Amino acid sequence: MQGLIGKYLPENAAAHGPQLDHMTMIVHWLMLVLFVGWGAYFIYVLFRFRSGRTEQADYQGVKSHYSTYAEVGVAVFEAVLLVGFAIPAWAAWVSPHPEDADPFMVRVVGEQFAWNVHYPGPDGIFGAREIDLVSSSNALGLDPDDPAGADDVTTINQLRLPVDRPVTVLLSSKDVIHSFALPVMRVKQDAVPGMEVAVRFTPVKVSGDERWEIGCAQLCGLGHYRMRGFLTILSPDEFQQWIDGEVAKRMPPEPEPTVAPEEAAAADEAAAEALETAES
Amino acid sequence: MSVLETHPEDHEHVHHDESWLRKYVFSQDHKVIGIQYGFTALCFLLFGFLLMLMMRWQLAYPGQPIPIVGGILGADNAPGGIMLPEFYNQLGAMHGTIMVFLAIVPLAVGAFGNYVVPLQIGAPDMAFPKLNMMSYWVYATGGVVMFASFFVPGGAANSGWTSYPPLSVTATAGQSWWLLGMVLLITSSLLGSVNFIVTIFQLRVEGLTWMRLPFFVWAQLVTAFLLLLAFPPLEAAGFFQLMDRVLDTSFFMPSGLVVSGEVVRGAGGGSPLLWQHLFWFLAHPEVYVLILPAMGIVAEVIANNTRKPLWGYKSMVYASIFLGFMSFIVWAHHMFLTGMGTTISTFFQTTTMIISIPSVIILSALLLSLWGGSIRFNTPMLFALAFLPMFGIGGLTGLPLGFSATDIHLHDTYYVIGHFHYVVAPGTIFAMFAGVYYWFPKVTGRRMSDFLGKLHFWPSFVLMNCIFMPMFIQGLAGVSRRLYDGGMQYAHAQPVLHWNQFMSIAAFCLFFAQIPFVVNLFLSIKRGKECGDNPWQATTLEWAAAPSPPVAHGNFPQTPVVHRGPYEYSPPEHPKGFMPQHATVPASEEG
Amino acid sequence: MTGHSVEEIKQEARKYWVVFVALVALTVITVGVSYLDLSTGMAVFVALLVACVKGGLVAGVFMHLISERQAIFAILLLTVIFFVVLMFGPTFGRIGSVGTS
Amino acid sequence: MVEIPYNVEARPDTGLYNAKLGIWLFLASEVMLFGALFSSYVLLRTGDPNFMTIPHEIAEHLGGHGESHVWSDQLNVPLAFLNTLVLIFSSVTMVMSWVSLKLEDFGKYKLWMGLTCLCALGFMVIKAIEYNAKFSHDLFPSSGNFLAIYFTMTGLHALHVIGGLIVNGYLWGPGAKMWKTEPERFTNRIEVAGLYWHFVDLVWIFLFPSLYLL
Ligand code: HEA
Ligand code: HEA
Ligand code: CUA
Ligand SMILES: [Cu+2]
Repeated sequence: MQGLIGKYLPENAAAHGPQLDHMTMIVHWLMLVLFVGWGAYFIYVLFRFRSGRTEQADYQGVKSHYSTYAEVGVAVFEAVLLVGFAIPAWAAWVSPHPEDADPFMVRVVGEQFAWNVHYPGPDGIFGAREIDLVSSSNALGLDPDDPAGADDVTTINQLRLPVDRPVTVLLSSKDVIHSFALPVMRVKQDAVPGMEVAVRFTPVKVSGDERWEIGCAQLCGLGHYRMRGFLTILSPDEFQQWIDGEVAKRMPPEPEPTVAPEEAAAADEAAAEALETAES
Repeated sequence: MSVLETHPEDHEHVHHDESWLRKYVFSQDHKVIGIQYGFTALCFLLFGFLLMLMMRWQLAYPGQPIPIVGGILGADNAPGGIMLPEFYNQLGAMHGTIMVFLAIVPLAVGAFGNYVVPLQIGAPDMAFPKLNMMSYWVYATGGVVMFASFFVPGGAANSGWTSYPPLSVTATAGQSWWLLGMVLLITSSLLGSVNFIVTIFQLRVEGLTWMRLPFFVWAQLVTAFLLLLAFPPLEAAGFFQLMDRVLDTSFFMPSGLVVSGEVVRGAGGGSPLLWQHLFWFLAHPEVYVLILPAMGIVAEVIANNTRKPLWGYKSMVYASIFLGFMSFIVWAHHMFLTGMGTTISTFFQTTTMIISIPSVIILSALLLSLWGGSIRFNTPMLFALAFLPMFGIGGLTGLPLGFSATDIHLHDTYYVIGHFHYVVAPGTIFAMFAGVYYWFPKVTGRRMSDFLGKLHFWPSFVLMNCIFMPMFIQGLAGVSRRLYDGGMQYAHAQPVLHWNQFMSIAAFCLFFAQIPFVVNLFLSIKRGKECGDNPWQATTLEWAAAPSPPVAHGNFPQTPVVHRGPYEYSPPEHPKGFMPQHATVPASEEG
Repeated sequence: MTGHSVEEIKQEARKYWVVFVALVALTVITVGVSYLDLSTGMAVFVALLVACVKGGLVAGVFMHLISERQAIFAILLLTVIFFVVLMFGPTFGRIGSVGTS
Repeated sequence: MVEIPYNVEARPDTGLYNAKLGIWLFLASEVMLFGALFSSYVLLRTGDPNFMTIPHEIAEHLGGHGESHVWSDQLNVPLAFLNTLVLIFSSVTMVMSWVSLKLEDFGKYKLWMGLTCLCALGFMVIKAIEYNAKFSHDLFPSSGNFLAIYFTMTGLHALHVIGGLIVNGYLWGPGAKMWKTEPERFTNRIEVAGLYWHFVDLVWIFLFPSLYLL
């Protein structure tokens, strides 16, 4: 089963991933045991009690209590999974990172059909946003007059994160419900407009040459199928280098946070296309 | 006191001046209404399937012109026969809606319930025949509205069968038609459910106590309660959404939305999750509406063809009541990833696990009923037997979805699609086929061909698994549902993408596998072998106490009086025969 | 069910008028209370309490629920349970949410 | 047509005739319908801090009527109070019409049922005045979620009143013929119509404080 399920699951790059995969595995074990057990019984019975072989039906039928034991067994197993795995795993999933963890904060805002990523920059403070400022060049509606926003970095469809540092993604949506899915991180969270949810995970692997993705898992319109972003996990140094470069690009000469042209070029075609549709 | 004292003869004269229209179109006879429901629902089943075949083509061969029908879809939907994403979304939403609300529920409840329940309880008709007729015609109107919505500007609803706002509120006009259609369908179901409950409570024939009811009747009773109490919230939600769309209210629209670069200037302050709560408050009980009647049919067929009573009849009855009850308090397991805290998720996970127990009990009882039987493998029995492991797969895969932690990875992937299709397609549809083959002789007095039946069964059985099994693989790999190109863009989908073609080809073959069924159905009406009143040698009233087809008015030539439980096959005092519920002398097996 | 003799029915009718007076009085009370400066919680409590009493009178007496049959009770009990779930489920779901709005 | 058992007389084991069970089931579903509306009201009101606040633009526009910035102060309590009384009274007249039939006094029945219908009409007239006042101040469902809820709930309730009016009007007029042929069945019909009518009253009893007074 480890192999069977594991073979199809995507690669895991998150600290909490093994726990979830493990649980997926255990549940599938339970399912397999039940299915094979009942299945074997089923086939045996169909063979043994076919009318050609058993002419006289037995009014009483089964007299033993094994089935009751099996049912109780299933209930107990489910209860154990629930109490032992599912509930603690969920509690861990929704609770904040420990105080001393120094989580990396980033904001992600879904829109039809792109993921806007917003880094707070070196000051660690997100610049103010105003919905009336939203425009094609300012997808997040950042307020240019807010000093906290001067060093902010925004990207479209590119989520770069440092490895081995807890991440808190503040997730929301501008228009309709999207769902922020990072298969390799075992992360999925609906982005509901009007709500901001903190999504927490810790990447434990750099992405290197692999293409890791942000998927949109909730139907959000005609471009839902191509609302794809990219997830890049960098080593701490590389990450620092990248973000410093980005900050430098927008700091003194041009304080207005706009989308860097390099960014759009770096994003693949689909992303650019997505931006277009978002504008039209 | 006995129903016998209602004197059918006195009213004989009324029958003669019944016009053709009153007899066959606006009929108040539950049997005619049942057949109307059945035929309409089968047409919608086929229609829903055809929509899906177009989608499956697109999934397997994205961007290639659809063969055969591609040309007639119109430039707005499929220019040059190549499907547009908008159209794909319409097809998806309408496939889901049509299958659930226009095909399976009307078939399971409207057709089988209507035709069989009054017969099984010895009633001359449903309690409110006029209401019954209205229920059908409101349903038919709802169907027409849904169908017509394909032709309005912008096409049919395209926000999924779940119609989550704000997407659905900002969607094209088809969504308003969808809402209107839903209001009609809900109204129809409400009328029907009141009728069923009153019929079962009030019109049971003398001696037919609660614990002597065939399991099918119990299943229909619980189903009727689910329809009665779960549908109204969706009706309310439907009004809200309609108002959001038409009168610019903001029930589901939060403040500060920017749609396509434009700030939405509504009042705001609404909650998108409110819709989800109201929708799933209906839609979870609804899935048991899809499965309970199916279990009922399977139970009837299995008891009859094992020639022995159902094992654990009482526990099945209690389990289904409990199932019905619990189904109202699990709805938020569809919403784990909307930002749910630990307390609420613990509650809904726990109820979800609890609700799996009665399903396990019912299924175990059906499986154990086979032990000691003398099993006849005729066509209805094959479909009923196949239901068991298929429902087993569907139900078991509900478990990893039911734990919120494992649902994180699986939510909204093809794993979910696989899960519920196993329950509704090779599950419920198979049970419906079993029902058609089983009760066809009741309706026509003729049997359907067993050979064509098997020719229908085996390919369908294999192909259904070929379609839906790979979905689990894709789902585990993290492939999202509702993707117009089947996930072609995604790197993580690549290793499992080749399954799309396999599944689609299986789906096309499944279409051809239905031909023997359609041929069989229509040919047998006139050409089927005549088979007498009780071809399956059954004990329940619809077979044992009524001729096939039943008396046009009043069903029974003589109102039966019931003396025993529903499944007295091979009883100890008469091991070679069976005791019909109303009989005073045992009937014996022939041949 | 109500009694069958004429006298019993007439007595029943008198009861209806008493209830009518009570309902009017309670309506006056709710409106009156709404002009007092109660805390929100208290105001909701009083308003709903009075409404429940009034509702109980209508259902119990006008709709004969007091003397109604078991079958009806069973159905209504079920409805009341689901009603309560429906009434509070969604709101608790929101309160238990980890998101902020 | 087929004769359906227990259409008129009660079935011994349930103690009910068909229509009575039917109407109670229908009312059960109505409870869930209005339950969903109330539930939405609670969720929206507790979820949005500005739910009851009248936005500035609208408040200004309201002029003299806009001293208060709370939506519920825009609703007309005296009118609603009057409507409550009308509806309560109609409940009594309804039940009295049934009592009259039980006493086999058809003339009284006509009187009480007529009064019930008049009350329903009166309720609708008052409601229309109320709505009209809102519209003339440019207050629509789209003005804010409180008004949206107000219009939806009272509107749906008003539809129920109209439905009841139609049924009662029929039973008062053309439908009353049945008294001559099948008095018992007719009395049952009045009972069933009454159950529905009392339910409509009952819904209003909850709507009134929760919309107008809180
Ligand atoms: C008839 C329909 C039906 C039925 C019966 C069920 C039954 C169950 N469902 Fe399913 N479900 C759906 C239809 C159904 N579901 C639909 C349509 C959706 C998706 C909606 C959408 O998003 O569009 C869905 C989605 C869905 C989700 C949400 C997933 C997500 O979106 O992330 C969840 C989560 O808890 C869930 C759980 C369950 C559970 C625990 C059961 C349990 O009741 C199952 C209990 C049964 C068993 C445990 C089986 C017992 C088996 C045996 C004893 C072995 C037998 C073996 C042999 C015979 C060999 N379902
Ligand atoms: C009861 C419900 C039901 C049923 C039976 C089915 C049946 C089938 N479904 Fe469907 N499906 C849904 C409910 C259902 N589905 C829902 C709710 C969704 C989600 C929608 C959404 O995302 O919003 C969905 C989504 C869905 C998807 C995912 C699409 C996507 O996410 O993009 C797919 C993909 O393959 C699919 C495939 C199929 C197939 C191949 C069948 C086959 O099993 C069909 C088999 C049908 C037959 C074999 C027909 C037999 C007909 C006859 C024999 C007719 C005889 C006629 C006469 C005599 C007149 N379905
Ligand atoms: Cu965004 Cu799907
Ligand atoms: Cu569910």
